[in-house]
Amino acid sequence: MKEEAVLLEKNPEKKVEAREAVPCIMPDLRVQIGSLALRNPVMTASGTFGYAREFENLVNLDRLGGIIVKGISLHPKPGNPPPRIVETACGMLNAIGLENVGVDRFITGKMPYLRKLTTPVVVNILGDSVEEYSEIARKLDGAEGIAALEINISCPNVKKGGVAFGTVPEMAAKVTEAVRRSTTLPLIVKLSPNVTDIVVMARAVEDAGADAVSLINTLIGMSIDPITRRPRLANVIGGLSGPAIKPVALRMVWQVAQAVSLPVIGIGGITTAADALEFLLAGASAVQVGTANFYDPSAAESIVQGLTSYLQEQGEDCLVDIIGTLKTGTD
Amino acid sequence: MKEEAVLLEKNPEKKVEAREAVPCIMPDLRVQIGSLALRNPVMTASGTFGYAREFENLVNLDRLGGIIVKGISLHPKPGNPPPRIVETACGMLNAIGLENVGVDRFITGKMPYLRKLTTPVVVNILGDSVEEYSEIARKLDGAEGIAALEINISCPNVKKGGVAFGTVPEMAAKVTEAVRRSTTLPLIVKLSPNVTDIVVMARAVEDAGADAVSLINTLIGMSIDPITRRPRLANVIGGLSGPAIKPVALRMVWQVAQAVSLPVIGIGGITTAADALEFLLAGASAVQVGTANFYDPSAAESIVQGLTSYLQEQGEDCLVDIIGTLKTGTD
Amino acid sequence: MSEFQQKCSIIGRDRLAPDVFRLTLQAPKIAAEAQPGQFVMVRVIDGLDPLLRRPFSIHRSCADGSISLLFKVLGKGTAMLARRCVGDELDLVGPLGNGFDFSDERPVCLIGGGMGIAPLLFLAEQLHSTGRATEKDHILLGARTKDELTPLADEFSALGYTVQLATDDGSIGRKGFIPDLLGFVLPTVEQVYTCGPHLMMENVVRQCQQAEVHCQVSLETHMACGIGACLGCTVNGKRGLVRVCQQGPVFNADHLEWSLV
Amino acid sequence: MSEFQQKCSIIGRDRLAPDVFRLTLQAPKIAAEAQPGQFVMVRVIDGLDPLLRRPFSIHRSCADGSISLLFKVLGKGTAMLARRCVGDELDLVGPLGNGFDFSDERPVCLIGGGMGIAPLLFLAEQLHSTGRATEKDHILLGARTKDELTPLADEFSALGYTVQLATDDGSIGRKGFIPDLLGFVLPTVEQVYTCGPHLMMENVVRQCQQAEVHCQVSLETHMACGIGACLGCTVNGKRGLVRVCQQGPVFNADHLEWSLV
Ligand SMILES: Cc1cc2nc3c(=O)[nH]c(=O)nc-3n(C[C@H](O)[C@H](O)[C@H](O)COP(=O)(O)OP(=O)(O)OC[C@H]3O[C@@H](n4cnc5c(N)ncnc54)[C@H](O)[C@@H]3O)c2cc1C
Ligand SMILES: Cc1cc2nc3c(=O)[nH]c(=O)nc-3n(C[C@H](O)[C@H](O)[C@H](O)COP(=O)(O)OP(=O)(O)OC[C@H]3O[C@@H](n4cnc5c(N)ncnc54)[C@H](O)[C@@H]3O)c2cc1C
Ligand SMILES: Cc1cc2nc3c(=O)[nH]c(=O)nc-3n(C[C@H](O)[C@H](O)[C@H](O)COP(=O)(O)O)c2cc1C
Ligand SMILES: Cc1cc2nc3c(=O)[nH]c(=O)nc-3n(C[C@H](O)[C@H](O)[C@H](O)COP(=O)(O)O)c2cc1C
Ligand code: FES
Ligand code: FES
Repeated sequence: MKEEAVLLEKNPEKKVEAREAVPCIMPDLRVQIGSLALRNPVMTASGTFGYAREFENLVNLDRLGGIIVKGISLHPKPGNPPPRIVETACGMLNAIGLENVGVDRFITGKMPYLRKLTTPVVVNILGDSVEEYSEIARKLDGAEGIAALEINISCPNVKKGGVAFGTVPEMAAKVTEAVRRSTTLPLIVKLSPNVTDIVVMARAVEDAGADAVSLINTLIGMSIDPITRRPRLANVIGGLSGPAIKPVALRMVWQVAQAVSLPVIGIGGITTAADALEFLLAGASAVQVGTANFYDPSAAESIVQGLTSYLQEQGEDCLVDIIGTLKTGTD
Repeated sequence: MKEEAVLLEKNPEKKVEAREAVPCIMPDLRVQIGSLALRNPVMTASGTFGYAREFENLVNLDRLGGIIVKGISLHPKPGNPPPRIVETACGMLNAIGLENVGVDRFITGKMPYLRKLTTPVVVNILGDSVEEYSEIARKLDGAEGIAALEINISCPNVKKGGVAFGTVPEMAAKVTEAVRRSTTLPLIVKLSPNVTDIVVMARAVEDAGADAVSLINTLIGMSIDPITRRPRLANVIGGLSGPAIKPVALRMVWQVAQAVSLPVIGIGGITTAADALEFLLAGASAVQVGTANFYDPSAAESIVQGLTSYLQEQGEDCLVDIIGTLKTGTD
Repeated sequence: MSEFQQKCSIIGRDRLAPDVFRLTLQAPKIAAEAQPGQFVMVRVIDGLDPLLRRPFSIHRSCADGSISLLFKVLGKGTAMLARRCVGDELDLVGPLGNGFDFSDERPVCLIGGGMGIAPLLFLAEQLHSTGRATEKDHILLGARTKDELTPLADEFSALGYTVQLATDDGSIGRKGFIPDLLGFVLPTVEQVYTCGPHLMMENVVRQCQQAEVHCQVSLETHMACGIGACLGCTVNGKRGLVRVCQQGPVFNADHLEWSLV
Repeated sequence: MSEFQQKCSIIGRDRLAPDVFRLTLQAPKIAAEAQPGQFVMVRVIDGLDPLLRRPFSIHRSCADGSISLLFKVLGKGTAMLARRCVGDELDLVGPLGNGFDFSDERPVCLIGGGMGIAPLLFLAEQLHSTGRATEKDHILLGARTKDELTPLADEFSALGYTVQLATDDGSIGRKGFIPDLLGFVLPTVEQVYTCGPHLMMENVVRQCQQAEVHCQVSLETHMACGIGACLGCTVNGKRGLVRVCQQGPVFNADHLEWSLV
């Protein structure tokens, strides 16, 4: 990406220095999310990458760090009526309403393709009740080729369940515990940003047995057409994503990374390697690319490339060495 | 603004129809915020319009609906060290740290100029304690030429006070009550969006005696420079404002307008008349233009003009008639 | 079929009407695969506002590796696109969608309104070049005024088609609504292809269904990804929601729940 | 002094080096008021990304109502500005800031590094045209390479000034750091004006303070409003924070807490 090139050129002296100091080895991008090993920290976010196959002609799927598929529920869901998306300033609102094929058809219809990839596949799950979450987890536990589960407790679009799980620490803990008991797969809990204190939520799911937290899901937003005097989404409200929300996401990731000992996965508006680096420096062990997949299908791959260049220019051999190295003091 | 023109052109048939039906009268833009009467609903937001004089060569100050001056504290405040601002995607972060001249110098130094304007002047106040809020309010109650007070309980930049007042309903209520007892001026309480449930906050200050609520203040965000590995703001975190936050602001205004019977003032990313209309249709009785004053000093005046055109095109005589007329049903 | 993300140089730019532009782009990979009815997703600017790509029908695809887009300035994306110059590069993803099915059933009638004409020229050219065009084919085109219509109408005529026109202001062809012309034509054709404003297509579909003539419609909805991943572009089909970008944009009219589209 | 918001047509565009551009704009109101050392805030694009205006020194102001800006492409704002063409309109606010005080104290030395040269040409022209220039005035200019420097150096020379150059790569003038040339010059001048990279200005200020020569520096900070309203552009002055956009950008070097600027 253009912006990236610019960023790395900003300090030309430094660049040259680093270039001279470093032998031309390929930096090691591997990261670890609990027991889940990734070849690089760049994953694709749930709901923005379909079931991966949609991107097969545009992205080398085997170069990604991980793929998180569209949220799966126990039964197929039709989702919300259209219109479901609207563009906003540097962002978009969506009210897809968690349309998905359901866990059974996911396993029979989508997993065979996904299994052939060398990239770890994480399944994002959602339910209307604690029991539903457990049941999906049990079904996926038995399925071959799944690297981890990501529990979506934060989707703002479904009236029943969704919001409460993600905003009440006790509820979040309950879901996490229940899913924990239903599977041996690594468990990532995905947090909602629509809370007063994200750290409280992160601690609650940490205590309840999560192996990692990912954040943020979308902020709740709205858009109105003044001519028709109607909401632009049939669902009235929707989830805001894209570069617009990056500053909020980064702040929350930084707060959570300082407060919990779990690995943190950063999500929100990531488009370039520079964006990804902000999250890694703030303490994220990996990142997810979401909305950017829509406007720049090459974003995730470019970020992997950009991280490599950055490490070379900064004279770092291993990506893990830069995680959480943000300097906030006056040193 | 360009975008505005485009918006109004989108439905050319409708436009022509309306034009033919409506005699060429000037629509009435007046709105009422409790006992505060405004000639139009377009105010300028605190901290983004200085003490108004900064804009005197660029804006016809007497065409605005209201002017809200930079937040005033009991004693002068130096604010945070630089850097204090950073641009983000369709937004900006600020960590000014509430630099201001203090209430006494405000009254002696800034009010004489402001008093000469025909536009109502609202003073935004902030304190580190309930007592401080009361004391500022008392001092301003005595000063001539102040139309209303806006209580800033939501600024995220000051460690002491700021955050807690704005996120805990009981604290917000306490401040509101205390200020209520210290002045007879109309009281607007400005809400923070960094909460799980904005409606609870609005109800708390309504019950405590507020005459209106304004929202939103900035979302807490952060930005990092990957080359230096430092936060881009000396204060590390700052407040996110601008078009990026508009969808969140609009959603909260809509939720609050449905829940309270107080007048609501909409703030967040408003740049064009179309933006202002979204808030008015969602139930705001007035709006505040913030960050847009920086990138387009003519924004507030253009919005007044754009509202007039919209009402003419829609065949409406009075702006108050469109407030809260959002259609969310399937009618 | 396969799609590509490609930076494409603008090699031609024409202004057909005050707010109607035609861009020609060097897009060899996309041109080689493109079928009539398919579209591309265009990033109109390097910055992040507007954020999303804009969908445009492939208006023409040439053997020299170029494709053309025909568009009207409606909002900020199209306004920015209109300001791009020859020599600029645009980032395109395409070709996307299913395209028209034109394997059999002749004679045909192509009905385009406004920018809905865009994909129909490609279709007409393809019918012509693959020897599927017949003398009994009809082309019905409608627009607001003459200047939006004339250069396009001439291009259809040059291929040998009978072209009938309608404009809102009567500045060329019949004054009025393009589907009004359909009554005379329908009994003579086997297949209708239509793209244009919703009201127009609705009317065309109704007439076709009454006359029991097959009708393919090309739909427009708001799209974020264009490749079936975001689920943002769905409309109501007879058997549940369908994704316009992937299962369309061309649909057999009978398969849509037309009242809810 | 008064400032204006004005849409200004680009009437000239030169590329002085691969990444250095000079734009000339028809800006009659701004040109009529402009003083050397003042700046304008430029909206580089109609969209909302980048959101904020970009500050640029007034590089030249002509009696025909035009002003010039000299800029280097550094980030996305300047990249977009570099792509604007003759005939395009830019939205400007200006003239802003205090400008240089050049009422007395001669001979003077102007020291510019990189794009810091921009306001100094306007100052040199003004000194010249108001009869304040002397034969003992000095101009010291530094940049990375020759191509960034030559056209500008010639323009100063054409006014009759003695110009000394330094480049990082030695491709013209002395190889090295521009303040290294100052030692010889300082004893002969009464007033130094400087604008350029922080390190350079810091060095110049130190030398001036030691030699007890007055020094005016023009600072750069990030700005949101440019008119004193946002309080975003403050730096540490000897007596507390100062706003660069309004109390500056030109400061008496002695009034700044230099270590904290
Ligand atoms: C498959 C397909 C093919 C198309 N082919 C053409 C074509 O050949 N020529 C042409 O002029 N137009 C075509 N359109 C419509 C074109 O995409 C819109 O006019 C354009 O996106 C408007 O963008 P804007 O930024 O100017 O408008 P804005 O109103 O500012 O756009 C705001 C948002 O709404 C979306 N949007 C607005 N209008 C439409 C619309 N009618 N359809 C879909 N999305 C819309 C935009 O993509 C964007 O996300 C096609 C649309 C689709 C779905
Ligand atoms: C009073 C003043 C006069 C200036 N005069 C000139 C001039 O004549 N010629 C010239 O080339 N440059 C000048 N600059 C610097 C110029 O404003 C920046 O190079 C430009 O804003 C960079 O924008 P960008 O989008 O390309 O960079 P980005 O790095 O993408 O910008 C990101 C943000 O940082 C700000 N920024 C980045 N670098 C600077 C900087 N050095 N100073 C202030 N803000 C910065 C931008 O305004 C923006 O808000 C001046 C700055 C100031 C304050
Ligand atoms: C169209 C769309 C659909 C989404 N669906 C899901 C989902 O099914 N489950 C989930 O946990 N998050 C979902 N998300 C949220 C994203 O995974 C991500 O958390 C969010 O968009 C913020 O990241 P971004 O700004 O990079 O897009 C969806 C987002 C979008 C835009
Ligand atoms: C530089 C800056 C300073 C601000 N200072 C104050 C302040 O002193 N008091 C206050 O209540 N809000 C302050 N705000 C918040 C704005 O008034 C407004 O609520 C917020 O910016 C959202 O509106 P916008 O998106 O239109 O800018 C400030 C905002 C900015 C950008
Ligand atoms: S546009 Fe994304 S699924 Fe169709
Ligand atoms: S830039 Fe806003 S006060 Fe200086």
